[in-house]
Amino acid sequence: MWTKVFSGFGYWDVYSWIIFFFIASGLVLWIRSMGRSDYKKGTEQDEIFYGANAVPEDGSEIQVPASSAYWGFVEALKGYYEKLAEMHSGLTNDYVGYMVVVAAVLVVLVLL
Amino acid sequence: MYSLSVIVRTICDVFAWFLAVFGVYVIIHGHLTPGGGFQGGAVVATLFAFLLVAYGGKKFIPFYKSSLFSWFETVGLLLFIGTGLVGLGTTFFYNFLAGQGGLFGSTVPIGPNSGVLNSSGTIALMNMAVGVEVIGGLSLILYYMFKGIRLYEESGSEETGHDR
Amino acid sequence: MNGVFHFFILALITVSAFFAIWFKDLLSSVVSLAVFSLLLSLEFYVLQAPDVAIAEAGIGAGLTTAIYVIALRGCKALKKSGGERR
Amino acid sequence: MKRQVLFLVALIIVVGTLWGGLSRIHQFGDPGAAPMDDYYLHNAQAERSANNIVTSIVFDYRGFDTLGEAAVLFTAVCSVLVVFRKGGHN
Amino acid sequence: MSWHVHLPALVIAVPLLGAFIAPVASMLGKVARNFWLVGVSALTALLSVLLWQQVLTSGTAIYVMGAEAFNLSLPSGMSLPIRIILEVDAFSAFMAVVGSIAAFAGALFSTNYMERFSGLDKFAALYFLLTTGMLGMVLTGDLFNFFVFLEIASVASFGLVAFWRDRPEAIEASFKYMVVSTIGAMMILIAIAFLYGRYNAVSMAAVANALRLGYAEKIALVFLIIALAMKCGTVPMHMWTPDAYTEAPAGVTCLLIAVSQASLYGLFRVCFSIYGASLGSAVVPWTIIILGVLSMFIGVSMAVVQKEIKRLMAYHSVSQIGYMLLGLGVGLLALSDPQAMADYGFTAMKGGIYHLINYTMYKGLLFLTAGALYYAAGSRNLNDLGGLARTMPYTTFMFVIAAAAIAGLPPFNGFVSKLLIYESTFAVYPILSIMALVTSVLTLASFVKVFQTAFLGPAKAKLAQVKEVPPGMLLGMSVLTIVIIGLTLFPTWSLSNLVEPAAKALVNQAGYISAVIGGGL
Amino acid sequence: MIGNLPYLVVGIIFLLGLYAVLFEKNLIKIAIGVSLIEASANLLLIVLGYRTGGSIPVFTLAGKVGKMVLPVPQALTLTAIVIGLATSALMLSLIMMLYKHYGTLDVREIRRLRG
Repeated sequence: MWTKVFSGFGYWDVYSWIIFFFIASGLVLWIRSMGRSDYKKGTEQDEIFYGANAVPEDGSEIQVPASSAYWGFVEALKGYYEKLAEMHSGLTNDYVGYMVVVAAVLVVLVLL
Repeated sequence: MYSLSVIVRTICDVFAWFLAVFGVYVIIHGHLTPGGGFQGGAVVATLFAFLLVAYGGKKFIPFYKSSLFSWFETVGLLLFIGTGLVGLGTTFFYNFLAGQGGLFGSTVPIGPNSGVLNSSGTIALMNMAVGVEVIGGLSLILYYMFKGIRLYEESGSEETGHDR
Repeated sequence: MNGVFHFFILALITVSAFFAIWFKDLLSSVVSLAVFSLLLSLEFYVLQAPDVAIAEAGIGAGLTTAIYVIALRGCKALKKSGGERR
Repeated sequence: MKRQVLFLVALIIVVGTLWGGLSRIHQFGDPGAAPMDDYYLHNAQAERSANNIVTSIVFDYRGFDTLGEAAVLFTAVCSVLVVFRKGGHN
Repeated sequence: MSWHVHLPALVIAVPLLGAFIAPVASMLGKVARNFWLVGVSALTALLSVLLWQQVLTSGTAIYVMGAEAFNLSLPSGMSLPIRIILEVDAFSAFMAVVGSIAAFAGALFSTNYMERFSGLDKFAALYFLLTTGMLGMVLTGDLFNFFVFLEIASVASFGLVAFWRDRPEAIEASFKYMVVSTIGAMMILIAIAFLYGRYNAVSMAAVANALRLGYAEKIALVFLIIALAMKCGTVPMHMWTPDAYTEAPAGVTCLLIAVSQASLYGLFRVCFSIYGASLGSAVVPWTIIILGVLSMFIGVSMAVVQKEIKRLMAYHSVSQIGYMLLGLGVGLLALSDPQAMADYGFTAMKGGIYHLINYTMYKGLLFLTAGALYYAAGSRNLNDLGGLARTMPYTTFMFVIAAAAIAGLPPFNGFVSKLLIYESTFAVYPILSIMALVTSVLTLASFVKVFQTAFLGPAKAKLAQVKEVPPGMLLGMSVLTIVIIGLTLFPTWSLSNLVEPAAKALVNQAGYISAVIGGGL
Repeated sequence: MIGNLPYLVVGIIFLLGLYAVLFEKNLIKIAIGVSLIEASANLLLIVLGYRTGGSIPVFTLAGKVGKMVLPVPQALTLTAIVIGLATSALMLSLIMMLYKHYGTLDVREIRRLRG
């Protein structure tokens, strides 16, 4: 009983989740074991297929760099990110200034 | 900074002693007259600033023993917190000496009076501890900031840390 | 009499604080700040706080000024006007 | 440039309301009833036998603050030493 | 009188003494210094756990500095305390436990991590001072003492952020943090002066007892909220956070997280215990909620596009602060309404406080793993990393656990606290809950990016020589991993023993006041 | 005669200090602004503790017991002054190091960390 968390709307139980997880992973392993068994290590079967070209030695030549990840996401929200980049200007004056602006807004709101 | 003229240096020599004596006076009489460990320590540290200005860095830096003053700092702090910890028999920072006779244990008459030097218990002790600490700390700040000016000329002391 | 003196000190404090910001020459600013600290310690004395007055005179006017001058010396800007890029 | 104007307006609002609050704390020179301070003024000399009440507050009644203050000074010394330390690898 | 009554003072005094002795201990050599660093941190953690246990069994602990008896707070005929009081209720003790565990893990990690630097005696002293400042902030019951400890923590963190002083960025980050933080501290001092001038008291309980909301009190409230919200890094005052967290050494960043939590503690102590029911209008709770939502969203959207690993994580910590502000802000909104409090407010507060401990643990662990990567691979840029899972299996394992916890994947502890926050805020305004969910998804997305680029993929030729990090660093990381797994496996235990007493203590303003003012001495 | 003038002076010094931090582009000027803000907080504490006609709270220098200024703000200010010195010293050290690394005191050129 002491594994359940009641949130007032429902509950969460770690152990039933973990049991469910093991059952599911058992199923997955079972399905996997039904695959082909004529795979052999060390033959050409486990070589990387690289569009019929020679596979590059250094990994950095075939990896997508981190700065390209989520390129579409950033491109779609370009206006938003430009605003954010402008806000993070790196000026010490601005860092203090935003604090003063928030203080001014809050002072006006609280005093009203 | 270059050293100033011989007149300034002579005047500084004389005034240095007055400043030192005044600082120590302020520290020791902290519980009787305005002042105390911080103020007295600051006055003595101002003396070092004077010496630095009058004699210039070339003469001041060899004269100043930085290890001695970092010991001053550590000893002052340990004496301070130690005095607090000794009171732990009752509570942390308990004034276990006041009014008990003996060291700093005299009582003073109530109301305006000229004061008794041997009174106030741990207050006087802590005043001295803090005074020693402040002398050490502030003069170390001055010394290291002054030496920091020369950091431009020195090279080969860069640390690359984790960057390859 | 005391009131006039007090008023005078307060006015001088404001003026010296203003000049500490206004001067373009950094050394003048720092000296103005030292004057400001000294006047502030006088004000503390007028307000019957000699303990704080001694501390402010020793720390604010003495040591802080020394540290500022050392920093200016360290930045090799002691004689140069630092505020021309305002 | 727009940002500067915004900051200036905010600065004026903050300092204006600050000044309004300052003048509403109490009249200058008239703190009214001050139970904590009067306790010190009346009893500190008898309890701790120090003539300077400020010192007896600094080192006894609020001695823990002073320990913190000494620690701040120690911290500043350490930090300055760290910034200007002699470099080189161990 | 057993020594247990001295625990609140000892928790602060032990690391402070450790700091004062650290330069002396360092003279004895490297082993002595490391032993001192780890030993004193472990002792502090042990003492704070003992303190927490004592508070749970025997109620709020009061410790009066320098009085004849530890609990003699009021001299005869006085209605307010005249000495500095340490007032440790369940929330403070909880914070002390969280912070000191993070400090212990960071100290273990730093023994190996820092060995490429000089000046380590000062490092040990500053590390202890930062710990002291954090513990003092959460344990004290005196406003001015809070300010002093805040300054100790701030000045120590300036020194530690600038520790690698040959890196221009480190000095720059430290300077920016310093300017912003010092002005915040001065705002706190001015607010304390306001409260002192009105009520002639600096003790939190005495001020709370006398407080009637007027013009001056409102100004003081605004100043306190702004300064403390800045110190814990909420948007739009968060600009110093990525700089400082990135440039500090990794072990220190783990502790800086705990320090920002101490500022959050101060914010909620001010809102709940000092102002409390007299807060009146809903402006302040809504301000906190809006700041929280802004922090969540802007923090995470900045994090998605970062390519430096520690900076990415620092933006995540901005976004995670938002969850706590949201949870506790909803609790503050429901404070004056018992029905709403029972319906959703208390659950939200439980979620916020549970998220606080979870956040400190997994964010500390994430920064430690980032430090381990930096130590081993010599770069923080994600573009330069790749394929490290083969050479650093333990680090990878711990990173995966921490990343899953921060993204709120079940069954990890982050999921439980986020669940509590979602469900309770959904009852107030569904839009808040939706924003929190979106934030969670984006968090997962950005950590998938980190995991994919740094750990998976083919190994790079440059990184062929990379080895697993030394055992001290692994130990430091595994401390936090064990805590995370413990919190994951026993959520009910931690909720009912750690979180609920803390939430109850935070709501109970009358109890906080009467522990000092009313009832028995 | 004086009225609430000291409060006004506190406000003005705070304004000047914050103005310097917000709009000055020189690092030393920013440090001066921070010092001014610290001074305004100290002055506020002392002003709050003043009692008209009160004497120094030190018995050695005479004075009547009932007519003394409040001692607590003085103790708090003493602490705040030393903290102010500590922060100024550290801030100026950082400025010196910044000048060493960047070769300028202009805050607009010290922004390698952004975005």
